[in-house]
Amino acid sequence: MNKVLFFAHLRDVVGEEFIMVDASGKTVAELKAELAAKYDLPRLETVMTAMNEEFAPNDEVIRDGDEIALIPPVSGG
Amino acid sequence: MNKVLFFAHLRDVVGEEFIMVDASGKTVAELKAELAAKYDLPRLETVMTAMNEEFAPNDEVIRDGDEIALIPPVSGG
Amino acid sequence: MTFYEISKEPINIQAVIDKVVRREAGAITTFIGTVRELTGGKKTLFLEYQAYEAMAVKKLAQIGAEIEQRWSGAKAAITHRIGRLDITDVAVVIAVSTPHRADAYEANRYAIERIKEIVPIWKKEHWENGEEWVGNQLETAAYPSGKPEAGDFDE
Amino acid sequence: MTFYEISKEPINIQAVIDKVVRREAGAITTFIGTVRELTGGKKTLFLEYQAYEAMAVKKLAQIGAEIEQRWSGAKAAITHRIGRLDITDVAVVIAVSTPHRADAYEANRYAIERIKEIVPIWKKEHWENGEEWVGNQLETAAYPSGKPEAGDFDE
Repeated sequence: MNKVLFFAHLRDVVGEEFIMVDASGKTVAELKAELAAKYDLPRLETVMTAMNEEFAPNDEVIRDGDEIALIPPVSGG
Repeated sequence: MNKVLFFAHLRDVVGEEFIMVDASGKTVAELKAELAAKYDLPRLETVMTAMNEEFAPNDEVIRDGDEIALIPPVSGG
Repeated sequence: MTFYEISKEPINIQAVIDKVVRREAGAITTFIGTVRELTGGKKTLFLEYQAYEAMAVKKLAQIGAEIEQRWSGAKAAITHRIGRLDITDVAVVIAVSTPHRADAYEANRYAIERIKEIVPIWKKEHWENGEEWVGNQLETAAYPSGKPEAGDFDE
Repeated sequence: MTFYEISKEPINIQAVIDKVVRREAGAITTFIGTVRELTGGKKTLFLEYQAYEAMAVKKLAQIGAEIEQRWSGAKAAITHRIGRLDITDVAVVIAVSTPHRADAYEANRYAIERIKEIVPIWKKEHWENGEEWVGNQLETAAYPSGKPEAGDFDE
């Protein structure tokens, strides 16, 4: 299983801080597309992805246990 | 009379924080030349002058009561 | 000592500075980001900061490592606050010490620009008549690769 | 409030910062000058700072006024310590607040460079085997007009 974390406006849209899904074998891009369709997520082209607390490219393949986070444009500082 | 203040290495050379002189009617340059001769002051070409707590050019004429300070290259910060 | 922190409590500025004091340093710069009342003519009531905490701490540490590699003898410490912040509250403190002062300014500036690029922290503005996550505007730049790209520093 | 001070006591950094906190400011930078142990390979034991106090306060205030004129919405506060300072002691604290961060860095840098040009404060270095007023070297630039000239910022 994989924990998928949401932040900022994505958390507001999904209504959860995180969900558990089985995404092993999928690419980051495939998981994002599925989530976008399921939750009607806005503007995912601006959203980065982290895998195990490190930025991950769209073609990275997810393994069982990887923690995924959708990272909207950051605005700290 | 005029109070003339010394700082940094000039204070060490003169051995006083200040002296009282009558410099009225003299220019800053004339006073500096006199002090340089009297106290054997080193490298006065690098020393600025303040009159009443403001930088003053060498051709400024001193009036009675003006406070003069010799300002070696500053090194604050 | 923890040089890179996400804090739910008000930041002790002096404590962040103390982390970078060293005998070989002649200069310390700090950047203190405070909550500004007016942005683009709109009056902010308060801000809400959210972070992906574990990753944010790692990214702050990465920025510190980048600084120590780029500027010889530099040492950095960064604390970012999250939660609700009122006007004039301190959101972030960056302290950088270096042997010479020009580096202390440059390295510090680098840190805040990098924070705005790669550290997973988000800010929600609350106004009289609404609220919005900053960066959620339509004109936001896209990240086609899914990762942040090198870009010019902006205001 | 006194925004520009010469102090014989240790400087309270937070107190200097507090002077420039404002609702319209989003950024505060500070520069903290500390006594460095090694300069040009020589080991400093301690420093002694001397000031023409009345004039120094006026010149610090002039620098603040210059900053507030050059950078819109900027506010500055500067405290310089005098007397004997040991390694890592804080000699000067400059705090500048501005609405936007780029200005806060630039204006702060301007302040320290101007201090080194026009504020009548002198530093004496004490080593194991001697002491000397800094700036009393033979290679010191001359001031032919008797006043400081505009010059490039240096390290």
